[in-house]
Amino acid sequence: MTNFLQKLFGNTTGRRGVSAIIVFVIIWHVGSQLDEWTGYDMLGIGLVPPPADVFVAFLGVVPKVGYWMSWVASFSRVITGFIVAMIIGIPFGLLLAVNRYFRGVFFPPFEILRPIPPLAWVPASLIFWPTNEMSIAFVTFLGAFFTIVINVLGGARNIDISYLRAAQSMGASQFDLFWKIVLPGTLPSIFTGAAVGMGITWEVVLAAEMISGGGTQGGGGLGFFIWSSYMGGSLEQIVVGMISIGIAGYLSSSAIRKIGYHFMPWRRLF
Amino acid sequence: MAKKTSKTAKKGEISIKNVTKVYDPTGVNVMAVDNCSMEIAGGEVCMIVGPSGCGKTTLLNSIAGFHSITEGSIHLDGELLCGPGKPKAEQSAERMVVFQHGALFPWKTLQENVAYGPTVQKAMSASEAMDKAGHMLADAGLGSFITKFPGEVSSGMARRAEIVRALINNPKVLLLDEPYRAMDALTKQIMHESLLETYDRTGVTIFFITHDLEEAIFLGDKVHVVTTRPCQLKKTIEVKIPRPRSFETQSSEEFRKLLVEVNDAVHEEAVKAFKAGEREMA
Amino acid sequence: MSTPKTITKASSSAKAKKLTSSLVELKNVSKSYGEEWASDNVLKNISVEFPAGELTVIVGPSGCGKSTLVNLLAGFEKPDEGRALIDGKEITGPAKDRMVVFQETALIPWQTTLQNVTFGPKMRGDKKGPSLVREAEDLLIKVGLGEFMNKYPIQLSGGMQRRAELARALINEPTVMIMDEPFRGLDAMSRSLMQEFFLELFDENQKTNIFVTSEIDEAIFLADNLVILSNKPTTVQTVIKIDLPRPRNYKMLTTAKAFKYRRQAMELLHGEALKSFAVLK
Amino acid sequence: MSNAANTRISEPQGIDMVFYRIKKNFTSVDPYLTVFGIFLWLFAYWVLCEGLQIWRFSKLPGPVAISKDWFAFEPFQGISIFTQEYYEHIRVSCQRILIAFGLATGLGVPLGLFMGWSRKVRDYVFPIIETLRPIPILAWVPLSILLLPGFEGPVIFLATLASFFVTALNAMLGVDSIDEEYFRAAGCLGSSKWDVFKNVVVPGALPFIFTGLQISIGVAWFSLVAAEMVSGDLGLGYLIVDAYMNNVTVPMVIAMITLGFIGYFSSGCVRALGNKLMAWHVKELAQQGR
Repeated sequence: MTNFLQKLFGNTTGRRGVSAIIVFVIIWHVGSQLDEWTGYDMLGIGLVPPPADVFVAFLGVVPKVGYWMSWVASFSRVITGFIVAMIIGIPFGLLLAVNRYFRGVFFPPFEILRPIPPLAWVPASLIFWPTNEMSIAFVTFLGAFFTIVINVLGGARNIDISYLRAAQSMGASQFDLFWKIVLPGTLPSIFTGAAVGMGITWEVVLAAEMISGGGTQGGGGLGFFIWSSYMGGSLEQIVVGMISIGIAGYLSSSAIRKIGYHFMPWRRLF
Repeated sequence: MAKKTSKTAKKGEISIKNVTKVYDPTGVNVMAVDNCSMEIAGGEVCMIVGPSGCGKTTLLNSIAGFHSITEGSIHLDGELLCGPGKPKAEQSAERMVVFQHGALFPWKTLQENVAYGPTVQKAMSASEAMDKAGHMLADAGLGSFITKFPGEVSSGMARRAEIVRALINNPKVLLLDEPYRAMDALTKQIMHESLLETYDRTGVTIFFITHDLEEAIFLGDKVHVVTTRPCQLKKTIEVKIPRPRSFETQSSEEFRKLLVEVNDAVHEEAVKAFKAGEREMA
Repeated sequence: MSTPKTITKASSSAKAKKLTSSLVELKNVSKSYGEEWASDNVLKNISVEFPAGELTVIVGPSGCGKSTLVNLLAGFEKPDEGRALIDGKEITGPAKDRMVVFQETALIPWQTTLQNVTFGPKMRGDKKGPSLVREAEDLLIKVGLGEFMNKYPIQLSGGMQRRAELARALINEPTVMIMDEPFRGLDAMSRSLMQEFFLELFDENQKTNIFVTSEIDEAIFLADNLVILSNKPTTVQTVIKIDLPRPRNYKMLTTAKAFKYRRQAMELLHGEALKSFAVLK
Repeated sequence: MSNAANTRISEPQGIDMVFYRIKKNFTSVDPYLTVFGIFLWLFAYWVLCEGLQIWRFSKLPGPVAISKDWFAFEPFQGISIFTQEYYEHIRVSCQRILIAFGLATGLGVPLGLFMGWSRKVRDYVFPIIETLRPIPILAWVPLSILLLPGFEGPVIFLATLASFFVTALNAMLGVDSIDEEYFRAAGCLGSSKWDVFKNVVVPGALPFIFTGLQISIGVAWFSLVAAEMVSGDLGLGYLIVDAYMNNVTVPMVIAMITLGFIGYFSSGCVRALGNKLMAWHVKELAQQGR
């Protein structure tokens, strides 16, 4: 702990960062109260609840089971979609990279579908899939899928040819080339893709929860938490929801970093 | 002493006195330069030879004004660059650096690159500077490449253009930091001949860092061999081969004898540095 | 054509297991690459012989197609015309009898030094288990990397990476070693130390060595035979027999005899280099 | 055996070069594979949705139904290339993107450049950005609806916010990526601070800035569609939801495809602009054979 504090305050960067955030909170507070104090609204943020109220609201929801259930619901959606996208996306991307004919046939349709924003698929998937839950999972999957495939493909095609040649002249078979060279060589891009894909997944889950009204069958989720706070007119809870999602997103991307760190020992050394 | 052109009387005399530089990047003091002194006469080609990572570049950086020095002083033509009470020299166009990896701005054409200095110094108008740059590049044999970007020409051409960019400012001193390191021997040979030709024309003082011994002898008036870290002067060897020099010079008996002399001095340091390097990695 | 010679040189190393080396030949080889009109990029009618157990250095100006030559010898590419032969048999593809040490280091970054060295035998399955590991460790100690076996390539200095790569090649017991400017990018001093180290290894193993470089000094220091290429199109200009005694050390480069070779090579190559730069003046 | 090594072919010029490239392209198998791939995909789509109508695919409009409506003078389900409404939606979405992307670029690029250039600016601003960035853009939806007036405000705000973060961070990374030696060289040549900013910082960061802008325009479309779907009165995102609410599926798919096209086109525009501004970068890459 002392170590952490020292890191934070021991140098100029840390001190400046902390003071910047303090100033930010003060401006937030002043901005939200300005209307009350002077009668002038500051750039429309007069409606934002002051930080103290948000904190109180936060304390209010923390003991509630429903709040934590929304965490569980959102997380399980994100993870389902994300994992399915990894399971399908990585082999698909690798196949695109190693086989010219496969790439020739499947890459163009993939490129045609890729620019369509994932959320545009929401209504179509609501129509297609029998349950709400399945359609949310499908759109989540799409969000991560395109990013992961593109990264895997790029990573695998950028592997230095001299590694392949070296392995070949030492007598490695096609099978070995794939497992010992292509796959580990692609790992860094797989993790980059996963990190970006994770961000998109959160966006998509939120939107899907808001649009489909989540609560009917699926049991809320953080997106629905925000949406219902909005419907109920509780501004403090909206901000609480935003912060919660921020934390959730941060947790999941650091989890990916941790896993990447574990799987790629040679990358730690930079 | 080598033949000098007359217009360079007392210009670019550098005197380095008892310079010491201590780095403190991670709380552990690292001594890069230890009490190093040398005198460089105006219009001299001074070659600094030593193992890599020994602190030669630190010396160059403190002359150029990129780094501060811890102790000692550096004077240029009697004027204090840095010393007691003034740890860091200011950067100025009188001391031009040619960098190891090349620092032509990749987003400007060769001509724009060369014209950049006089333009920002407001020494010339933009169009004058472009004109002059065009002429100087043509003189250096780059006439048909002036509208190319550095990324489009070979590394040899880029390096020539970089020297032209330095010279257009009429610097007192040219500081070269292993500029030909990444080139193969044959390209290097051509580059050396071109640099010598430039030197014979301008007589500018040259401070040249290298660890290529033949390069050092072929180009230099004096070869300063420095020790592995911390950098100290180990031996100074005068090269009395007359100028202009040509590539045949390099297979002369005189050249060979000098090479033996420098080689002996350096090889010992190289082995030391190599072992120290291995120890550091472990 | 000459038959593969038996090794007549005094082999100082009694402990070398079996001295196997092969004769490699290129017969009237031509090869072009790139767009059809860029006909500078060709090897034209190259015939050269790399005698068994000797160190042959190929030297030429940069961009003259030396790397293509390496690719042909290694079997990564096939000649358009002519034949590339090893011990009289056609080279059909990469194989473990010809190991290549690359210009840019090709140590696999996600394997430790030891894993890199054991990679080849493991893939082929011809050596296994503890005996393989012991052999690899011995080799690494020999190249001075005893303390670095469990480090990743990125943790090694340039010189160490090259030595690790040498060890990785040697464990496959090739009969031919092909070195494609292996010391390029090292600074002049580490380079001269690596050259001496490399010669020690060579004196011990006596494999057929094909060494490509663009440094004349390096070439003369190492070579038994010096093959000088000329540029545009690439052909063999001269082959010089370098008759300096072995074992060699750095002082030998400054002897009068070495200087004579140097002058000879330089005169030939300077012309070639100017030809590459002809565009300038 | 070919005789390529001995024959000299002169480099084709102008139009001949174009023909040469085309000929070369069609002698390879790739274009045929592409056509085959697209055809295969369309065919599978048709079989599933219209041919066999298996499972729930029957609920989705197939390629025949879509193209029939899309190119009809009097579309069955309301939207076609001949209806005014279709273009109105496109216009509104594009206009919003232009404003949002312009705002984000105008604010993000300078801020990013200053963050990269000045230690002080970075120390103060970067922590705030990093604190706000993990919050997904869509979590801002309710707040922005409440705080900003009208339909336009929230929609544009969300798209701007999304692309602002990407743009600013990439501009900052761009400055980080500039080699220290360029700053030193500029210093040696006698540049003032402003000269350095103009001649080193801005051009040096351009490649990263444009990588950022490419991502940023994608992100802007992404958030715009989301925002239009949640709150909006017009625009392609709204069209999708509106069609869904009214149980017409064809306009929904038409809007999706249109979004794909426009999205692709807009990132193509950004790329083209980048290549135009960074001729040096393009040529450098070409020289390295990439």
